[in-house]
Amino acid sequence: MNEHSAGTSSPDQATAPDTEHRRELLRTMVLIRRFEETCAELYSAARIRGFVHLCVGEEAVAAGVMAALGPDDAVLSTYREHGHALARGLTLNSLMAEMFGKQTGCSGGRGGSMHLFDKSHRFVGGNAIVAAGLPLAVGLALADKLQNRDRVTVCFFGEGAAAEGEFHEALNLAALWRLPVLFCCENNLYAMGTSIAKEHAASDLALRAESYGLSAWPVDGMDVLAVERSAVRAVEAIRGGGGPHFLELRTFRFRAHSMYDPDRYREKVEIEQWKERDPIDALVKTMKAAGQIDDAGLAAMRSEVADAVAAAVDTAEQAPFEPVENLTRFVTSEAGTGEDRP
Amino acid sequence: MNEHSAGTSSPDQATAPDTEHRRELLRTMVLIRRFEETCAELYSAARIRGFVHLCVGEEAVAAGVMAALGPDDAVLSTYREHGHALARGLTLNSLMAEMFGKQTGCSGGRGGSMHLFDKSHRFVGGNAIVAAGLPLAVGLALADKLQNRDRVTVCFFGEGAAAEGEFHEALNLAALWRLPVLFCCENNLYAMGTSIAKEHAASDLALRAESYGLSAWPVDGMDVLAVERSAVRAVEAIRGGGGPHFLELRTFRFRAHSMYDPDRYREKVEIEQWKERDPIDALVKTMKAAGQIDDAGLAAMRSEVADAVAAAVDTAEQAPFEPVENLTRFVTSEAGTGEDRP
Amino acid sequence: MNDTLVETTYREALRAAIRQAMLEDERVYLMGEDVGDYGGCFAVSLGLLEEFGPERIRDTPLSESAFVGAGIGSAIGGMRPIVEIMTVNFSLLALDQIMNTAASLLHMSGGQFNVPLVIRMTTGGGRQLAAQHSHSLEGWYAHIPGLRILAPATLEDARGMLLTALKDPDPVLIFEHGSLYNMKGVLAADAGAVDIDRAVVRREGTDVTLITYGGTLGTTLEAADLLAADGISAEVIDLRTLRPLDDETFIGSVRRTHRAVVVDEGWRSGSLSAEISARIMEQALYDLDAPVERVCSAEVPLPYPKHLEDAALPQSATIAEAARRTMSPEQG
Amino acid sequence: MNDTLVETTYREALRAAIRQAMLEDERVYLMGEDVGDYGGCFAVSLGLLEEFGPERIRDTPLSESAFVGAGIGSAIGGMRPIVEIMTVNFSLLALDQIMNTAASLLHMSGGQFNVPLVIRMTTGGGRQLAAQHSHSLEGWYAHIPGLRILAPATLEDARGMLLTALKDPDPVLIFEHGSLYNMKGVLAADAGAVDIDRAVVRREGTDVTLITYGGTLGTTLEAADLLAADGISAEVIDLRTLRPLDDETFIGSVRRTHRAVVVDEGWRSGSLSAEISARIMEQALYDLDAPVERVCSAEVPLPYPKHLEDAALPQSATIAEAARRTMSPEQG
Ligand SMILES: Cc1ncc(C[n+]2csc(CCOP(=O)(O)OP(=O)(O)O)c2C)c(N)n1
Ligand SMILES: Cc1ncc(C[n+]2csc(CCOP(=O)(O)OP(=O)(O)O)c2C)c(N)n1
Ligand SMILES: [Mg+2]
Ligand SMILES: [Mg+2]
Repeated sequence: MNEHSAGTSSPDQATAPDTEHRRELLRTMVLIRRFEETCAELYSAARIRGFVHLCVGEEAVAAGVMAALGPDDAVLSTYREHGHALARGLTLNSLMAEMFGKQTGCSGGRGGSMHLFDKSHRFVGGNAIVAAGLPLAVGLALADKLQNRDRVTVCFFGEGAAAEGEFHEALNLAALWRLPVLFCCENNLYAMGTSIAKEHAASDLALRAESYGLSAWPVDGMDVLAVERSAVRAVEAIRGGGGPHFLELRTFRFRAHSMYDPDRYREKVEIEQWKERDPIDALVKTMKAAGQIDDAGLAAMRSEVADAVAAAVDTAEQAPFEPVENLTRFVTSEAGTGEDRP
Repeated sequence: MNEHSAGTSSPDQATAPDTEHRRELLRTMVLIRRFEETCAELYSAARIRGFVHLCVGEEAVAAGVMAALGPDDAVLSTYREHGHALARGLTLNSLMAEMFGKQTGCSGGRGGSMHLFDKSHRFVGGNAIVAAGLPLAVGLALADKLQNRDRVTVCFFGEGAAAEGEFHEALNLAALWRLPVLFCCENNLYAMGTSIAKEHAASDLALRAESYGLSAWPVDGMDVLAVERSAVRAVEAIRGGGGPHFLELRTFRFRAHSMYDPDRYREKVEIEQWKERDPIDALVKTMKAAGQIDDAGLAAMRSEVADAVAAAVDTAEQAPFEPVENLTRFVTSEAGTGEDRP
Repeated sequence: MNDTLVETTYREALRAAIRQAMLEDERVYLMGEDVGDYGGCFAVSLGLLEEFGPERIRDTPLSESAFVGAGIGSAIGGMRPIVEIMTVNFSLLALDQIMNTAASLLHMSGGQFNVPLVIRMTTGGGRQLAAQHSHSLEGWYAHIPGLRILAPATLEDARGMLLTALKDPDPVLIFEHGSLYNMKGVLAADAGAVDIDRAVVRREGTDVTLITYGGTLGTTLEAADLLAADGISAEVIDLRTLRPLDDETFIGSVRRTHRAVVVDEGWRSGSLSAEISARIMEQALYDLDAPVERVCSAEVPLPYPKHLEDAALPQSATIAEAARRTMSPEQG
Repeated sequence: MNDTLVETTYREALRAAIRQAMLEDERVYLMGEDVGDYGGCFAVSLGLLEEFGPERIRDTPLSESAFVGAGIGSAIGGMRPIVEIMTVNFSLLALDQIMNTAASLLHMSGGQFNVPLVIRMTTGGGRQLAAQHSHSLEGWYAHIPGLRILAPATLEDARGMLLTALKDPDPVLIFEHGSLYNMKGVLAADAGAVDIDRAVVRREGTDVTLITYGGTLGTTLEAADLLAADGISAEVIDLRTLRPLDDETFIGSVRRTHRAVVVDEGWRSGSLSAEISARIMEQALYDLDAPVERVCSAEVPLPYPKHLEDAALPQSATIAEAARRTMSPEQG
């Protein structure tokens, strides 16, 4: 794994800093943060419901990995997928409308926070069954291989998911069949209230993944540039026929598991220490040092994003609900959707 | 793993060869072989039915591991469990009667070949769901730990089972909770018709097991003395608080997967080569060299065993069937069995 | 018996039952995801880790199949496990262990290995949790021989069913409807174990029998109020135990009222309501003045928005309507 | 249409269907344990590896959940997978993927991701395979919205259902009864795709309707012969598609005969037979001259010995008896 250790190297080793690109990464993270903080407010105000899981603190993972993908690649995520969806380019309006359960939502309102889908972005969704996305990713990659398509399928999941049997079965299949899958394990050290030490007897997840014959390495998930570098390297290797890869993205959620969670199981100090490594602040620091942004520019970006999110909320609130008569639509395909029997 | 490599060392390194003990190991293997060859004949004659899986060629694993256990230890097996049951000491009559589905069978006739059980020997059964026994073993060991009982639970399964999610989940639990389980993986290179190379991306199973934090090593499964030595060492380590252990027992089934299987997927030469390592012949050779048995003694043993098996067949045939009125017995417990609600 | 009453909730009643069981029997322990440090995903076990420690309030990794299997193994090994599965949808990951092992072991072994295991899980919709957290599969589980299926719908049953289940020599599944955890009410200070064999009449009536269980008991009682306002006297039966079914109680009631509506939050086709209707057909056909009606969930993976979820689930108005239909059936 | 007939078996008909589908559509592939080198655990795919190679006749490791999930993923990715699960009991390991993903994805995604997946598996008893290889869960699967459930009981359906299922945009589960693989018969040389929406009348009759599917069709036809000998004319209906159910066909028949017996190899409580009985209750109560009878499997994990297994499964004599009871019901 050593040749990969650059994956955890510090930002200033980044090659040819590109101001525009870094501003995009920054904006993506700022947008995710603002979107989710707005969701938290809306949830507290009971304007959105269900289970809502925020990725505040983990934005660098979403922004960095998506920057390495092309439009034909596929992405599978979890119930903690707002960040992945925004970074993948799903529209703010379609996502906010989905939080409100509106017809204009990315899943027509039927999914809600845990089930964001968008076929046009090959975003194969949130998934509220832990680890269930891994076999789907294997299948999407198999379909690409069987159809000789040069595509990569990226699958996000947490370190807790790695304890599920499907993790084992899916990694074995992907490695056995050398499928173009990038497994992105977001190791935020907790699975709800269960710490990684209580979840895994052997908690070096990159090492675990390597034991299946995948190329795997750990990445500083708080450093968006490091994440992007590793993702680019992995995706290139996969496209080059290098088989499935696995990134252990070391990160932390600053907020509770879900809006239900009183967060009793973590020491405040642990959270505070991680907050000092806020991925947004970190990139801002790097960009300031490189003269790529200043306070005014940052303030402008934040207010532009705030306005966009606020506008999305208004639009979502005004959007129509699916008529009740349509309740049983999409249980099976309708003429026109999918492929029909003659 | 190197300090364990004695586990694959040659018999002559065996410490203090004990004639009586070796004769017992030999008789156990001869008995298993004869029992199963009789089952094959009975099956072909349609006198026993269902799925029947023979372990001919793998007798050293059953005989060697069981020799390391005490009466309070528990054993879980698979659908290929005749050898484990006989080596564990279940009576020949109760096993043969079970093959015939008779009331006097070890499972009262309801189980058949794939479901041999005997509470008095803590033989927690055959199991016809691949890998399903591993979590049960974890639970039995947990019960011993919670009740401060100095017992070991041994769980047999094949290399194919190691691809199932339950293998992953169960090894993690056992290692995480440091439970007294001995995992015995019978690596006979095939899972039905699927070779290990098509089953596992990384096929060094002892190494896979070690990656969970278990002590694990490979063993020559055709050498009953090597198997016993490794089992003894592992069981001692477990009793000493060393946590779960894993043995990869390298063996081969000389016959097809089941009586249904035409065995199209293996080269005859591969089978022939393994037959040259017949575990019974190997032990006989060692014992002859050590003057512990001669042809006359061997012939006597074989005929004594043949008579015992033949007698068990007669007894089984004469035994009664469970009356049809009892069909729905044992779906739930009856007063007396188990513990009852007041 | 002491008749002082205490204010409590369904959640607290469940917790009190777990606590009592653990105090009374050293073999009892609770195992599942986040039952310890987190306090239980629905806070049922909150505080028990501090009282009983991590060996008996055992957090597990995300491995439904393995920890359910381990629960079975430990039950065979002499323990009395309470295994918690967070939500019924996740129990599908453990269904092999539940059906192929827990429910079958006693029979396969010719009566040698019974499995005194209790599995608790949350079931049901109504909280906008969408298609992977909202289903009602308890009636579906009731198809499996070898299992006992319980659906506590009241504080008494939340407090008492677990204690009796833990004395059962065979596997018992307890389904806790997610919308009941916050249900408040009063309970006898000395409330304890309850019968888990019989259905009970929760409201007496003479015109029509409303048969239900679990999360829809409240809705069905509301429907009975609506009907009373129209002068229709509805008897409400809480099945309580979904397997084995207590035919006597609901058949007896139908014999008196000559009409029945089965209310079941499961998807209609192949739900428990079908079994109830079929048993009425078999045992009381000639007592019927109208076809047995069924009010079930729409056959759709539950959608997220409230208006669609409400439309998918049994509501008091639709139950009352069905009951009215039985009062004036159009002869086929 | 060409009316030359060929001798074949149920197994060969299935194989011919897979082969035709693979020849006609490059997106079709077969995946499962031992479908390749071994030739299929029941020899259905024997020879196909040699013809189509290991990419399209894909052996999988023992990982039911992952290869079913991979089948779903590849269907979304544009392939038309046929996933084989050896035996229905093992499908429980993949049930999470089947219910929580395959059956729900289209709805959760608001109609964006349909899952054109076909899963084939062996079901049923009668071969002395005991409690972990013998169950009949197809009726239980029929509870799940979003799935189509097929039970081919004839050579025509073994030959034709798969082809139509592969054209379905949504997940289809095909249950092949293990005792049918060796069934011999003749089939039109040009037999091909068949309808998968309707039940069919396999034998016409006027006195009583026998409703069944899959492995018990033969037994039920035998029962009809027994009844004919007593002068009772039984109509035999093969449901064919267990979800969605074709009410029209069996309700129409019951309206004519006024009597019905449902024969279902599933465990009685909560079996598909209950749903059929409930639908007759709802749609044809006033046409009935007797309670609908059900002949199902005993509620026991199937035991190994033949005499006990036979006693547990529906037999022609018990079916005929049930039919006779409907001819002279004791008014309750
Ligand atoms: C199969 C399954 N089991 C349990 C749950 C409940 N649950 C939802 S998220 C979660 C924790 C997952 O932790 P991890 O994989 O580390 O992801 P994270 O939430 O930390 O991003 C649990 C237990 C579930 N949704 N699915
Ligand atoms: C969950 C499950 N899947 C598939 C099967 C069918 N099956 C029975 S044995 C077997 C092969 C198992 O191979 P292995 O674990 O290596 O054990 P071996 O038979 O070689 O001793 C298979 C696929 C099963 N019984 N259970
Ligand atoms: Mg985590
Ligand atoms: Mg093997």
